[in-house]
Amino acid sequence: MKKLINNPENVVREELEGIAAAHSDRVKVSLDPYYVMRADAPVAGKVAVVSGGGSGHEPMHGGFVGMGMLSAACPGEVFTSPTPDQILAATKAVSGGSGVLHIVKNYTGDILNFEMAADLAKEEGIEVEAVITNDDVAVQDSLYTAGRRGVGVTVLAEKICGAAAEAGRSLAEVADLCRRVNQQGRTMGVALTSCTVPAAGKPTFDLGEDEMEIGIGIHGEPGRERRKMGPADEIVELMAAAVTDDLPFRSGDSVLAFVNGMGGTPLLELYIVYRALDRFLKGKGIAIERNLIGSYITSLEMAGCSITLLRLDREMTQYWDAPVNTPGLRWGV
Amino acid sequence: MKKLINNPENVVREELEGIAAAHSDRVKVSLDPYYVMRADAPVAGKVAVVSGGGSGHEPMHGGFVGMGMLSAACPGEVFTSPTPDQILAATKAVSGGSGVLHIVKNYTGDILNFEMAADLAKEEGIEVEAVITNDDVAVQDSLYTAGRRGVGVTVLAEKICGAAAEAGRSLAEVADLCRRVNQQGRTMGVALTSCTVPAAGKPTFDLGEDEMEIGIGIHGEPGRERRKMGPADEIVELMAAAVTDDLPFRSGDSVLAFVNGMGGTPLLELYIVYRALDRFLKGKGIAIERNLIGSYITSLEMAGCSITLLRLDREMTQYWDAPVNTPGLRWGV
Amino acid sequence: MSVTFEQARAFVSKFQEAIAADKEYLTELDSAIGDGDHGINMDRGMRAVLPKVEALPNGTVADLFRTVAMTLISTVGGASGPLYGTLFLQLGTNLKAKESVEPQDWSEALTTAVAAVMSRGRAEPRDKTMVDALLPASQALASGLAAGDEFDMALQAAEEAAHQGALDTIPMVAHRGRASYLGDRSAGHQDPGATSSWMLMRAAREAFATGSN
Amino acid sequence: MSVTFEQARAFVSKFQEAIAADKEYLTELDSAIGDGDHGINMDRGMRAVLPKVEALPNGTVADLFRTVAMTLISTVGGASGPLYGTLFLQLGTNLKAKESVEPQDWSEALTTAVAAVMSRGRAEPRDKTMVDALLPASQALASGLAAGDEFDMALQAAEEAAHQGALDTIPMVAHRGRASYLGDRSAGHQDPGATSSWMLMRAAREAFATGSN
Ligand SMILES: Nc1ncnc2c1ncn2[C@@H]1O[C@H](COP(=O)(O)OP(=O)(O)O)[C@@H](O)[C@H]1O
Ligand SMILES: Nc1ncnc2c1ncn2[C@@H]1O[C@H](COP(=O)(O)OP(=O)(O)O)[C@@H](O)[C@H]1O
Ligand SMILES: [Mg+2]
Ligand SMILES: [Mg+2]
Ligand SMILES: [Mg+2]
Ligand SMILES: [Mg+2]
Repeated sequence: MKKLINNPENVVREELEGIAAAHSDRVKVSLDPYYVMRADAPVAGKVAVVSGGGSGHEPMHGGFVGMGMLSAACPGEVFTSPTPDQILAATKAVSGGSGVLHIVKNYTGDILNFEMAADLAKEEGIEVEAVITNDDVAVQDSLYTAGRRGVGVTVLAEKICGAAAEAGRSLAEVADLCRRVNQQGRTMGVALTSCTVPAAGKPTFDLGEDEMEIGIGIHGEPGRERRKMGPADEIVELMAAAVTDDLPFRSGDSVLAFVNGMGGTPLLELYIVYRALDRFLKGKGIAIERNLIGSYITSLEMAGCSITLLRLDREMTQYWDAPVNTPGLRWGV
Repeated sequence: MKKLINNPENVVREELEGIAAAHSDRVKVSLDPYYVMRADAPVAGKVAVVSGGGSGHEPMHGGFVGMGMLSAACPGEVFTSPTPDQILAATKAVSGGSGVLHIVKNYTGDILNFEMAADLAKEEGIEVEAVITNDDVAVQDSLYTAGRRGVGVTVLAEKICGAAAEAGRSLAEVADLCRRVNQQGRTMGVALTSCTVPAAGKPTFDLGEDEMEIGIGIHGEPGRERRKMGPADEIVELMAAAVTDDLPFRSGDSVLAFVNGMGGTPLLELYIVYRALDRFLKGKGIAIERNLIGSYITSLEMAGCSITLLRLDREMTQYWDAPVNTPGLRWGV
Repeated sequence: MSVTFEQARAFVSKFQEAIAADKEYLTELDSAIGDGDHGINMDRGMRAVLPKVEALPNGTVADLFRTVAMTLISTVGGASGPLYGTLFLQLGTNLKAKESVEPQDWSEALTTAVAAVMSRGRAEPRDKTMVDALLPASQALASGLAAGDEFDMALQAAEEAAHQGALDTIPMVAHRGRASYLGDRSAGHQDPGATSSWMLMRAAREAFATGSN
Repeated sequence: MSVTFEQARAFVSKFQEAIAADKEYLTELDSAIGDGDHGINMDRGMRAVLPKVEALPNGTVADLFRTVAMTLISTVGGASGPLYGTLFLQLGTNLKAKESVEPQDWSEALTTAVAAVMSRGRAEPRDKTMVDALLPASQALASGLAAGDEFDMALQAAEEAAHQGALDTIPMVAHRGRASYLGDRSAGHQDPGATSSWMLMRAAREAFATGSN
């Protein structure tokens, strides 16, 4: 394992210290317990939006804290959900009296810890709504399983709901919008290499030199199947078809297309992926209205990418375009 | 070699097609010869700023084309400088009648090709000034060698000079500013893993599991020496000391600190690096006035990072803060 | 014959030792069907628990388990943090009114605690989770005591049931937790949480059996 | 005895073949002290050159070399593109006025072309560049002809001088080009550009020597 770290046990703390040193103009960092919050929180009269999850997915979530996006983010250890006390402390710190939305990715750990925190926050008189994202089409959905994982849509939901909260919408409205974003979004990922959790010290899985893992999770969890590597256009077609078939997306739909790098894939390749996706969607009569291309929800140094499509409506587009000022995503200001 | 590409020979063309599909709101892409230009170029009465170099360093340079930064970028094949006809065509396309600044990284290939293009452009009546960036302290400077490589400072020079051009400054002024940025900036890089040039198909160099290359170039060129891996704090101290000793940077200086990922290093680690750099500079009485943290001048999927320090003056700071709207860097708009 | 405060403390520290010793093994199990952190998570939690439990003045077993619970909840994260946290919280709640903790008290507390874990995690038997080790263990303990077995023997039976339960997870297809994302591919691997739960039951046997401590 | 248009065309296509055959070898040399693309660059350029040269109607050697130059300049990039481009451009310029290209014309053209490469690249002998193969080759050609040697023999001497020149770069410390960034670490490796220049001189010998073509 080769990493620019000091001690595997301290990576999250030291990362947070780095964020604090770098972005004190926009965020405040709490080290006990860990969370990152907007420097100007609590914003009175506005809904606060809180998310969190294991570390190792940077810039998600800590990099999305700021005006127009998250009010606070709670980082757990690498790939491990945060604990209830973190989430409770962050929720209390950013609560502006108009309720707090928890955006939670559908992982047992995240759900259980956010649930415990929400119970405690409610006991303290804070109105909390939780919305679960579960957009990963790689996983079969079923009542009898933990269901689908929350992946790329989470980033889009955080942006769109953050803007709605900034615009003064109510907790019920922001939560409804979040559920709609989740319902209208689908994601599929592929890995070319494994990542290495610092504390584990060795790769989470092994892939042959000519293999890829289709349907990879953002923690290096295995996906649908292993396949021989192929040309980018074929891989994209496989991923994009899985995404469009699922909702399904139809001719005439307007979408936000999000091509996301897993951490170790150069931007050069992401544009080659975007090119193939653009062609694929054109062939289906689906119009890309907005796009986002880059490494936004990552798995440490894993090579690979994910494709997220979100069927846009006017409200989503309006909030997507609204100003945002976070270390990881910025426009309009 | 595992990459999300179709054919090693087509990576640059397909990347450009992806950029064209993604960012037609901001840039226009020429495929014959290859260049990316501002959608609104030529901007009459303003200096145009053109850069370029081998591909594989994305988002540099194509991702920095847009309002407030580059007027055009000329991508060569991966790690290979562009050819004079590309540079000439781009120069002519963006020339608004007030002269064109070429920002050229100090590599023999880049220099020779930009020189040939400048000669041809001048023959066609376009005023061209070229400024060479050579900020890499890893390389000993000498009259008897090709001198130092141009690396991280190039990104900062493109931003600052692009803003000065946008503000209507003259070619001589923008070129002077560019030279000043180059003189006041220094960079040092380190690699933990090699990159693989698609057409070569295998890693450019081999590093042992516990080795790093100190002073790596952005094309995988060897640096000062190989060393055993160490903790991030030590690596940063080594790099930062090489940078500060060189100019030298002194107590009381105000700097822009740029922590750059080489492509395969997660943001998590870059913040750990920034934390160490912040502490190191505080210890020397050097104030970080501005910062930039992320993968902006990359070497495909290489793991590692570089540290660039730029001694700021009022004019540089003002142009750094000015609005910029490119796919790779955006604020204020 | 009753479980003393010192035995409860020994139970916790033996569990900590077992986790520390098998941290990499648990992590490896989790790499196969999860995200490769179960050993790391539990080790981080139990290392945080240890000094807190050692610093406790002699008190009630219930207080000790509540301390374990709160520490696990605030240091482990992941799925196992709230689940083991819930287990110890319920053990504490159940034993709260007890002057002394008799074998039957321990057995009843464990049964209720396992039920709490199942309800928090919405897991049923054969979902390939820690429940597949915990539930047979608590049942073996209860039926052993009901049949008049010595506490030692019942503890031994509980440990064996937990061990067997962990092994039984191998062919199962996971329906809960991260492993469920694998669908059929989760079969053929032993569940990490069931494995750490077996270690928990082993630690209980070691700490509570006669002659120990 | 003079160099015909067809021989010039053969020279170019033999150079292309040599580069294609040793593309990986040249790239490997460049990986050691450069950025691992010299073979790729030259191969891309010469593959672009080939159809253009094959499509040329029978014309002057000068035109043919100018076509090679323009194609290399616009397809190779890197350091070698402008440098080999300059070489062929100067060969073309020098042979422009010639009705027929005699050995002496070729030798003089090569000498001027190598000087142009040196001035474009600001390289001196022993800087560990293509100049270290090209310059001895042009000198051997010139002095061979001056001593009255047959063209074949002079071409052979030029090739050998280029080969020796390429080998001589091994112990040198690079002062120009990418390899110079390595400082002393550039010693112990053969320069890729000098190696491709030797192939160029070999192609000239193969194409221009009597009986060939
Ligand atoms: N819903 C659940 N109910 C009971 N146990 C569960 C549940 N989900 C997961 N587990 C247990 O947790 C273990 C994984 O724990 P751990 O790896 O620490 O957490 P995470 O899955 O969040 O990384 C699984 O092996 C399983 O035994
Ligand atoms: N200034 C120079 N003068 C002459 N030859 C040079 C000079 N710089 C580089 N070269 C030659 O170019 C070769 C490298 O070519 P190539 O790898 O294609 O370009 P790049 O270095 O841009 O990747 C070197 O081996 C050397 O022979
Ligand atoms: Mg986990
Ligand atoms: Mg090159
Ligand atoms: Mg796990
Ligand atoms: Mg090269």
